[in-house]
Amino acid sequence: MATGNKQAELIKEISGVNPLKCMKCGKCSASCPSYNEMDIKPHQFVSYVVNEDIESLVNSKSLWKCLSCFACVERCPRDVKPGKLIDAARQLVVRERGGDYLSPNEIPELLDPDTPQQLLVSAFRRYRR
Amino acid sequence: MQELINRAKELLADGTVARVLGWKAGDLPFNPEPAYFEKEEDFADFVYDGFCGANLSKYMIEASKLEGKTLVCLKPCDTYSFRQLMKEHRVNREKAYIIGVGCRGKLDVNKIRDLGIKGIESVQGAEIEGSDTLTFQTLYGEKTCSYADAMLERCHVCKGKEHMIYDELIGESRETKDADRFAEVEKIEAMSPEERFAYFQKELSKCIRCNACRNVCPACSCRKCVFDSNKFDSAQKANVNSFEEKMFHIIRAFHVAGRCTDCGECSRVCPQGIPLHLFNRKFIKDIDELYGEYQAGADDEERGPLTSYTVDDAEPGIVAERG
Amino acid sequence: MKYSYYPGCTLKNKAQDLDHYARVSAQALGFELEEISEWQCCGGVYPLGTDEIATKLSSVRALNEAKEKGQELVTLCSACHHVIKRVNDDMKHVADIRTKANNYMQLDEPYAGETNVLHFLEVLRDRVGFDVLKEKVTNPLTGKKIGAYYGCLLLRPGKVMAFDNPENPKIMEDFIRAIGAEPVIYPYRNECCGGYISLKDNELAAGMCRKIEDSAAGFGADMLITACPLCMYNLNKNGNEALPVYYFTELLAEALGVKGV
Amino acid sequence: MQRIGVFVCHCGTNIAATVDVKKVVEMALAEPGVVHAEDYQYMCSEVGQEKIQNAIREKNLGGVVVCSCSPRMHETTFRNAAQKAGLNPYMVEIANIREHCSWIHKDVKEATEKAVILMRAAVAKVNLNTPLKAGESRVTKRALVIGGGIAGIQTALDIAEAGYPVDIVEKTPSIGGRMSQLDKTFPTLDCSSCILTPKMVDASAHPNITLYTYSEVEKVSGFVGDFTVDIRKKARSVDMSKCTGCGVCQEKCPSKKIPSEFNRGLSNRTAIYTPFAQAIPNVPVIDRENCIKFKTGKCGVCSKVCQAGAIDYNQKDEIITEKYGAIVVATGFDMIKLDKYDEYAYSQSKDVITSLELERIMNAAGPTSGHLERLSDGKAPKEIVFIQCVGSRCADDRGKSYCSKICCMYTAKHAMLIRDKYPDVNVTVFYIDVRTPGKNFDEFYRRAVEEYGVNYIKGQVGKVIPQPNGKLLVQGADLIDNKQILKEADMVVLAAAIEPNPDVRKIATMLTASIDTNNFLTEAHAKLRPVESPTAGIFLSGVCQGPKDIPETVSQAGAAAVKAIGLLAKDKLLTNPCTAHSDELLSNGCSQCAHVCPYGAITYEERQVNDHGIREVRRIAVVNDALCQGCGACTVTCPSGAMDLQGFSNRQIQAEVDAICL
Amino acid sequence: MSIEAKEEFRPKIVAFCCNWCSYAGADLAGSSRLAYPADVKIIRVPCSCRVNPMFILRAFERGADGVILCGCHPGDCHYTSGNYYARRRMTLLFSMLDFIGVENGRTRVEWVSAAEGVKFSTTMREFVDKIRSLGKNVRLEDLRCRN
Repeated sequence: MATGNKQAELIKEISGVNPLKCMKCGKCSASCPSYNEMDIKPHQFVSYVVNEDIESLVNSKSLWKCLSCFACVERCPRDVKPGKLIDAARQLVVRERGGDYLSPNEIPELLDPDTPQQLLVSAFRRYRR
Repeated sequence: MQELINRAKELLADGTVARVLGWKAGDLPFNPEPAYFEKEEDFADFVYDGFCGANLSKYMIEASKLEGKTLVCLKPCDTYSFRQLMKEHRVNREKAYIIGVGCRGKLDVNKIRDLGIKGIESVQGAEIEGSDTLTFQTLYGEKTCSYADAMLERCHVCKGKEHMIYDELIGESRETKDADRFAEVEKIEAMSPEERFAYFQKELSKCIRCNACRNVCPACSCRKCVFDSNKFDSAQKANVNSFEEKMFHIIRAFHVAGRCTDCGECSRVCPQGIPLHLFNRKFIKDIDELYGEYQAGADDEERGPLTSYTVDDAEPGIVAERG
Repeated sequence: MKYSYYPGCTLKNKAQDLDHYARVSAQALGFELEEISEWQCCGGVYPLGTDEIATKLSSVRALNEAKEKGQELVTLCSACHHVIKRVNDDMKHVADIRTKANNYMQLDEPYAGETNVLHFLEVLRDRVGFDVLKEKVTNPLTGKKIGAYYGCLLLRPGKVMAFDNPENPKIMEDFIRAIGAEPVIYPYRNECCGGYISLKDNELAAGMCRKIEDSAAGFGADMLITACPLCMYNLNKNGNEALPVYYFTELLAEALGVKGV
Repeated sequence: MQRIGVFVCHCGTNIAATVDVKKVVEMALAEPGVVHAEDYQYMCSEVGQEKIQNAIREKNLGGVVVCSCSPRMHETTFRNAAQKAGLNPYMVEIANIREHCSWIHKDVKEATEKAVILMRAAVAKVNLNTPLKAGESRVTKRALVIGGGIAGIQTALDIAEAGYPVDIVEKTPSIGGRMSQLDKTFPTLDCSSCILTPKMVDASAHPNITLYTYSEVEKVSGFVGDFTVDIRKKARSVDMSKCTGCGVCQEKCPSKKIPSEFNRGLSNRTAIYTPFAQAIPNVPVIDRENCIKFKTGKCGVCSKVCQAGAIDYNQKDEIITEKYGAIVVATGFDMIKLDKYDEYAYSQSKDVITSLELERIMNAAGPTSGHLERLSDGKAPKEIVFIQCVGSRCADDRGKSYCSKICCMYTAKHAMLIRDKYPDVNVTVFYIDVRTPGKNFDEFYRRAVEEYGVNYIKGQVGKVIPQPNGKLLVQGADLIDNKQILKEADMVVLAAAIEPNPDVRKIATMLTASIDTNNFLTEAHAKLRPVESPTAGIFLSGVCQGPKDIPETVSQAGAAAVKAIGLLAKDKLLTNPCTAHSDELLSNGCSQCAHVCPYGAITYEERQVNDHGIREVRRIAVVNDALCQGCGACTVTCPSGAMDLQGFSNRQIQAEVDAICL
Repeated sequence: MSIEAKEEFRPKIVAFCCNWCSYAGADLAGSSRLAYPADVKIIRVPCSCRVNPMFILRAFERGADGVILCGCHPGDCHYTSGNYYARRRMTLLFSMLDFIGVENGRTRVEWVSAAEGVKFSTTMREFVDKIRSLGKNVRLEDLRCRN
């Protein structure tokens, strides 16, 4: 519990989000293009942070399914910005040793001749320390 | 000068004016003083030269109460004060016949002394149409300096050679501005708070509360100064090293803020040489920066910056933000 | 008129077209793109964490160079634009980031968001003017029905990007009109194509691309334009082949008659 | 020096638990001038007040300090008590040792020290108090109601019934307001015009009511009991005394393509028009901006066809100046603009409409004659989606922070009416919360669900996606099933937030009535004075004060009327004696104070003065006590200190400063 | 060196509050039990525009360590425009005090509405903290007034 609390505080700090502003309207989940791929839904990110269940959050698939498209950020009527929370949780994972979601070894097989540089660069930045 | 005297005599003679307000020679060659001239023979003492720094506009408050018109000689910068006083209904335009006199900068005897010229017996070149060099006969022999080097600080930051109000103009005026008006203020602003405090502590502890600044200031024209009345518990002065002088000078500057034309008379008359104009100029600088440039006495718009506002004025917190 | 120009890594490589057509078009329109001298990759993704500093420095470098030259900074790639614009906003408004970044950078004069960041489309709209552009078009693409694909990065977050109405943008449509073609407005034009996850999650990305392209085609588009190499890649790789995707600069160059230059 | 009595209240344990009241009494007795000090459980009680009165009489007190709760609570109580014992009420000062001391501090020593200082400051002030006498001002027995919607109409009717003349100023050509645009009203489903029209007729027929339609308030001066108001009666271009309301002019008018305000732009009107059939007065106006005659000089059809000769192209705006004792603001509301909510495709699709537009569509007199149809193709919808909270309850800068309060109920009403009339139409409501406090309100909502089968989904909509086939794909969340829903609809109805009429800011400024960040007028006290503005003589009726439904609006309209009547029933009012005063010997006559006076209360006169033997005529500032509200702006502008504020004089405030800094 | 003997610095702080908004906000802070240090003593004035620079300097002269002025938010003045004048006056006065070397944290203006009990309390806590960090006012005090 204590670590949950510490991690929740960390997520709030990194993201700059106050999850208590959420009024649970679900507009984030209504907007999310990756909704169906996610195990924890965007509107739930907020309550996981409030309830300090960061363990589940950092182990969720959703971390890697978020597109960083900011639709939830743009449309949130309460200025909560769930997308920022999930990004902070992702940071929490990749900043820990061994938390990388992408290993350089798997890159070659993911590439094709047209892969733009920015996709690799951003993938490294999103998925690795 | 002769043209001025002739015209004054003429207006006196034909009854247009009942008296003339100008300067008469003092006991030394560099200290003429304001005076009334009512008869032709009075003009023997009339003088108008580089040492006639005194701003005559404030005298017009009392002169406005006298019978008949008063002819007043106003330099370009004095006319700002006159116009400001008009706005405040303190002088009566109808009672004034304004001759806008030419000016090529006024002289500061302290600066001359600082140039090492002491024991002055006579001066050449201070005349209104004089040369660019001043020549002094002193106890220690003849000395010279350039006119510009001997000018009052205020003339180096002159507001311009235009008269803001006049009935007629006599004499040429010259542009003397060669310095930034706010440079001194900026220099102090750049100091650390400790340095600023020490600076003003040193300067203001010299104050003897002689009230010369207050008496000469055309904006300080209250019938009774708040520091002399019982409306506030503020009418005391003790000669100690304390906040007292600062309070007086801050409040004085605050009361004239937005109304002060920056005529510089306060500093000119201070017997202790305190740069009192810095207070006024700091307010002017802030007003210009925060509320738009404003020159008191330059217009007939009735509202000054402290009696108007805009809804999106800066917040007082800006003082701390600017650092 | 001279602008500082930040091409970004992809434009030097897989998206050379995007860059090339922009340069020749700029020349035709009478402005110059002066490449930032030692630009570094922006990272491709804006680091959201409020404590991220190092990842923002390459943007700050580019921004500062433009500031020193007294020029506006122009970008083309949506991702670069997004990252640089947002970092600039941080430098302007977030004191903590500003202080830390400046401490790292050790500049002569601290950078505080002074540079104005413009997307190439904004240059066309706000500096050149679509009216003027229209006059300079020698080869109008009459009859072409073009769907503008904005994607997410140019528009959101609306307050920071200040590019256009994030839910109902029109800058690309106005652009399409200016080059003589007919814009096709379709609702998915500001929805994400899933580009960032296309590396590891083709399926998901493909679903999104199809939604976008079906919607555009449904409303009658016969091609799409984009400003983003990542969208281009993703739509080409994972989308419907029947609907070609072009960089907007390519069509611009074509309309200005400088495509072959 | 005054003979001062200090009275320290325990306020039960509210004060006494944290402040050592005995110590405060003890310290008070040590203050110069204090000849009496005591403490009591509840100073505001009858016994407490008697203690003060007894001490005033027995000790011949010249000043009283009560250490108690906030002066905003009981200053008047104690002043009245002192007055009954023969002391001028303005010789009483309050030291606020509850709200500003005992309630915020825990440590007894600390709180007691502070209470002593606050007591000292009050004693120091009272020492310099002077007896003040409230002046009297007359009350003009006429009321002004700004806004002719249901709120304004009800207020005016109630005031008129009490026997006072009342004027309604309405800026549109007819009274009736928003309610006249509604089709049915919840929770009883009465026809809106059926219940509103009789009231409109009553208002126009009442001998005590004067209607100024197509008119606006232009200028307000004066103060409670004695306002002077300029009303601009805009040129109607139709002579109201001649017009018979036959309507021929509207039939013949060739300029027919002007979006009808009444139908929210869903249908067109002519340039000469009455907004709706039941308009009162039933006299059209010429919309000069769109009239061909006014634009080109040619036409004049209406004039030619008017049998009564009522058309007058040369009519000019008229300014009517009238005096009023009380003013009621009833300026109502509008829906917010939806330009910041393009994700709902309002501007992209004709079939995305607001609830108020739906009201017009459902109304028999509306653009579709009451048939529910899609505005894009006129087809009957089969699937309708309602989206709640569009722009309400927002913490961003797109919408409003408040709940608009009426949407949940009207949406239930719409859903029910549609299901009732068109049983084959499916209705889905996306909601965040369903808020139905009110008599028979929740029952009403439950009926929509249980009897009419309306599908309520908890979750907001993220995007409305127009489809090539003309349908609208609604992408929303179902938070109960934890699903993202894609629903194909024929029509989408947005419950847009309501906001105060934008004109209200201008009116509030004229009235010096305060207004909150959302442009709602502020009430004097949220709980105890909800229909009064903090500015005396200004009352609030309807949504201009906060979101309300019709029953609430009508109740508040009645309440505002009662407050106005209470004022009009008085012959004289006591004025605030804490006004500015100019010392004629110190006044410079420089006009600076007049520049900052918001009430125009300072004028100048040439006056003969005797300044210590100097007799002269001087320009002196003079304060009109009746106009001065006592803000004190002039006192700081005045460099000489000639302007001072009674009750808050320079020396009084300085004495407080000194006592605190001691 | 004793760490015990040093008495905690208790600043003297004068808060001028306008009757309509800020005084009511202070009342609301009280009725909501939102604590702030007892060092703050409130003087009620009808409007922020009633506060004369003389009062502020007077307070400093008499040994106040900080002076704060609270009024209605711009646009919400009970007297419509009083706080706008106060805003200009205080901006200029504070700038002057800063100019003569007084720590600018000793003066502050804050707009507090009648509904902002929380803001009143936080503002006062912040202000007291600031003054505590600045320590005793020695630059403005009139030594004769020291007791």
